[in-house]
Amino acid sequence: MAWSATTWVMIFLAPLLAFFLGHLFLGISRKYTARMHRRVGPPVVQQFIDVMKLFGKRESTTHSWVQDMGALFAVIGVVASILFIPIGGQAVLAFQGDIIVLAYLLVIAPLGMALGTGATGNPNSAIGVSRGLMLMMGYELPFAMVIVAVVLHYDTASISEIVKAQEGAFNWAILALPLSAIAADLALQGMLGEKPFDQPVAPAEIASGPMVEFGGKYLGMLMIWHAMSIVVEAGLFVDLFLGGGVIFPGGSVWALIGNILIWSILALVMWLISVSINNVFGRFKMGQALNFYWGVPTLLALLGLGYVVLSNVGVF
Amino acid sequence: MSDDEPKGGLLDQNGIPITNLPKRGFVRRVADWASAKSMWLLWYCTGCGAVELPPSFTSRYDMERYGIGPMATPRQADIFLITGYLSVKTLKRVVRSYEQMQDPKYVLGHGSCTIDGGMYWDSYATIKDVGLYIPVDIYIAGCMPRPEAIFHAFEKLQSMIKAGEANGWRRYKENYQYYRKNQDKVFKRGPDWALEEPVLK
Amino acid sequence: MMDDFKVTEIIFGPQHPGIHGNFGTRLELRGDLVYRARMVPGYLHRAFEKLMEQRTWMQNVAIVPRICVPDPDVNEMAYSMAVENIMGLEVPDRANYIRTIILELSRISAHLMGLGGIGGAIGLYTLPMWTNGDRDYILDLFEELTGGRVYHIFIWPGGVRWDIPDNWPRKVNKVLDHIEARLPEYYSLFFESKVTDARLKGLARFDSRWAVDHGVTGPNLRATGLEVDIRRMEPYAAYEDIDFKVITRKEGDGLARTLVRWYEVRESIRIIRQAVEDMPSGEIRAKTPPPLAFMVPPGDHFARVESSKGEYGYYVVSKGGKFPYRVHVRGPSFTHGIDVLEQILPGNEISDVALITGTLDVCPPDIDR
Amino acid sequence: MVEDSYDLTKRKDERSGEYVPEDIPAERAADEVLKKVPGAESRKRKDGRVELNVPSTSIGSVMSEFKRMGYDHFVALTCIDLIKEDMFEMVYHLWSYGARTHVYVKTNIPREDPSIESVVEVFRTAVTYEREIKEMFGVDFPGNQRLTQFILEDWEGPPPMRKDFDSIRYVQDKFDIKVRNPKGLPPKWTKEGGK
Repeated sequence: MAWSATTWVMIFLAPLLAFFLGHLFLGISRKYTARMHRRVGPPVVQQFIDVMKLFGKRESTTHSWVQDMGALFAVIGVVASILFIPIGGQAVLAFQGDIIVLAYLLVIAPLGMALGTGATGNPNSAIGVSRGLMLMMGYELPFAMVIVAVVLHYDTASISEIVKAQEGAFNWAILALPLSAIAADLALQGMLGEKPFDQPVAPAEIASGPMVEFGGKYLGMLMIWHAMSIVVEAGLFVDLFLGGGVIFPGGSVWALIGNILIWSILALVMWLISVSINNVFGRFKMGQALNFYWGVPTLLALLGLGYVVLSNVGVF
Repeated sequence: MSDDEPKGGLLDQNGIPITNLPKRGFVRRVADWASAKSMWLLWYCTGCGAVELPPSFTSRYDMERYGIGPMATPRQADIFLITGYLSVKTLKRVVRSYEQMQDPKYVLGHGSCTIDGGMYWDSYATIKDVGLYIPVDIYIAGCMPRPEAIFHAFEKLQSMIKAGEANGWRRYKENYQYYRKNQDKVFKRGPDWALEEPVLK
Repeated sequence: MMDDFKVTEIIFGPQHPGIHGNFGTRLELRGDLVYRARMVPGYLHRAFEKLMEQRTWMQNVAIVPRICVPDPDVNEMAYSMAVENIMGLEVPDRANYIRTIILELSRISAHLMGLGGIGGAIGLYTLPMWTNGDRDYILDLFEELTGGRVYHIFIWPGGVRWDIPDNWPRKVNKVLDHIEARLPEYYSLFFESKVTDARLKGLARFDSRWAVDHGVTGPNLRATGLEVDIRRMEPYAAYEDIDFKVITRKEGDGLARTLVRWYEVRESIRIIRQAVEDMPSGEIRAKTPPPLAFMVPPGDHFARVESSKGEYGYYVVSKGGKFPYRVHVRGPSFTHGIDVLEQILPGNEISDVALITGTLDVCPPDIDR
Repeated sequence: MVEDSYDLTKRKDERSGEYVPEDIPAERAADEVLKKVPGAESRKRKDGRVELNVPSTSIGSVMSEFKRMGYDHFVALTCIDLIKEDMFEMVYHLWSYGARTHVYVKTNIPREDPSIESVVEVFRTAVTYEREIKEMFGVDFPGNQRLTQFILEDWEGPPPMRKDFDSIRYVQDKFDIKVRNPKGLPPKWTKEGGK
């Protein structure tokens, strides 16, 4: 199938945009956190400098090729998942069922990275990896229900069509499915790995968990993965519930650029909300995090799903 | 001066030659600029000077303005702060952490105890000069240097990195036998120390 | 059930973000639970007691505060009290009041750092940023009075080295007002959050019987409900004529210990205000022989001071002459950091190891000296 | 020395009950101990505290007597190297929360292969103090299971806190640092500390 011009542009634009936006978001959130700490904080471009320094390192020790694969998996996983996210209403690949594929792809990056850390043989990273997988079990449950609810509500399994269905001023999905939106936001806190759910990389307990043995280039790759996963996950929430940032109708290039801008701003707002929560809360223990996730968020997601099913059947 | 004494050239206070890097290309110059602007400390409070680190990290002095922040493990860190005296037991862990750090790595010696043993000159448990065991790029004077002195050292280190003069890691690799001989006199290396001979890449 | 897990051994080593200071632990884990813990101190050993035997009485005043870094004035005070007792010196009242102010300021700064450490252990980095940022104003006060931010070398046998500058009390009150205004914010940020309750409530709980048997002292003992405070049991400096409340809690768990420290900061502010207000005038040093010919008659004495971490004792033995014959430093973390931790850690998760050490406020140089 | 293991199940429940310190003043406590321990004598000190000199063999019974009377805070255990009298003086510091008084219990042991019965059974706190003195002075405490290596690592020299261990000479040959002002502290003084 021939790809249209915009698709060709978006293939290269989407990953670069995710890379740029991810590090910009991190820079802004570090400045924002510093202000909450009543201090000056690093320059906004600090995250770019960090990655440049990591790739400028002369020596990057690796324990085995599996560790290299782990770092590569992380970056590939997140780049693959960015292709399915409609940015400003325009996704690279859009077909029926791409939301299911995306849910899979979101899991590939952490699993690949877990494979890599397993090869390092450091007990701290082993504990970090097991915590990461447990936490994923925690937030995947409500998140999966939320996806099912949105799919049933708009009875389409393609994110681009969900975004199109939300056009117009007042029919964002967050107004139609408030319960699912709240459950999704709570799950987002775990997906982004922000406190109170950053057990996998808890420095004070397991010396930054999986990243213990990653140095130089490999740590650079993991930081790229972390930055781009922020854009992916925040962007996914914006697409599902905040109308995908599509404000300017029409297919002109200026409309696309405007929509991309709105989409980025909405993603930044979602990221800063989760960073604000991060700054004022400590960290749960692993058991407490799972108890929390299988409690309120799962209940909310169930209620949201129930509402959607009943409204389809015609009760509401 | 037996054969494995350090080779000629400009010597630092312990007779270790200070070698400048060969001509640096554009990429290496940019990498040095980036590593100067984003220096990551190893989170290891080795001595009493470490009580001046919390004030330097936190709101009043805020080290993060320079892009400097603590990192959890030697793999991720660039700078090693030897904050104050080093007991023999700590020196063993310091050398092991230092060898795990990735090049280019820099060492800052806090306080007079790292220069000549300071107030514990006659203590059987502390070493008297860090420069004998690991190469030190900058010594900071003071019996626990204040945060302002620490920041002055960071700025000096940044300018040295940009100019390509901060190459203690290079001296360590070129004169490894000299350092190793001093270390073996003070502590015994465990059998599980994987690193035999670091190679200069 | 516990035996079928694989036993992994983790060296929660000296190089670890969770460890305050330089202190190692060998943990044997079953899954995530600590099965056995072995403390490995000794990384900060400088052999103070040996060095003090080779230095004159006055030289020791300079080396003594280097023992415990977060709370240095306690060492100077305990050492001076022991020497004064052997020599039979009578410290003038004004010196006692100045000493009380310094000790309480040092307690506030140590507690603020301790609270920040506990916040850092559960990942709430906003708390250490705030507390250490405010602690710096106290270090400014010390710098103006004594010339040094951390090591003051200001209290010495006989009294204090010089009188306080005129506008210093006004600055003390200004800093105290600032900290008193900040304390409710720490409370709402840290103690009122559900995560802190979840992490600290019931953490490493022990009762007062067990605590006394294992030599627990200071805020950790008061958190178990026992109202014991050296400033009240064996008053020194000017604590007799300053009224203050001994803070105690009932539960004896991590939350109780942290709360006791938070209330003690407020109590110390009250103490300092009273001390600054009714500070008598007069001499600031008893009549002592010149420093170079400082001879102490034979004798021995155990002097104890209530430090922010617990009971801080100095046992000084003098055979007459220019050098002390033996000085034994009884640091509070000597019992908290080794035997108490080794008994408490088994059964907790690895994520609690750093937190328990933080709530007990273990200060490694007390152990190694 | 076999390492004692910690049984997880036992630790949880065996401590309960409120702690009520009785208040027996130091003099009466000392007199009661004198009656029970032959060869002990007590002395009222200048600073108002009581000091007991007891034979080293009866240290266990003295400690349990004091604990029975409410002196249950084991403050510290100090070892003083009296090199001229060729003896180690062990000073046990006890404190009673009830009577709010401090008691010194002193005893002497010979300097050659010194050994004294461990008081860990009575005061659990003493385990770390004895461990440190074993490493720093070389005094053996039979009955204490935890006398493993404590602070020093790879230490071949004699116990360093003994008076006859000259740390300045040790520093000169191990760290090959010429002591910059040897005249500062003549070795004669550093050997025995203050005379």
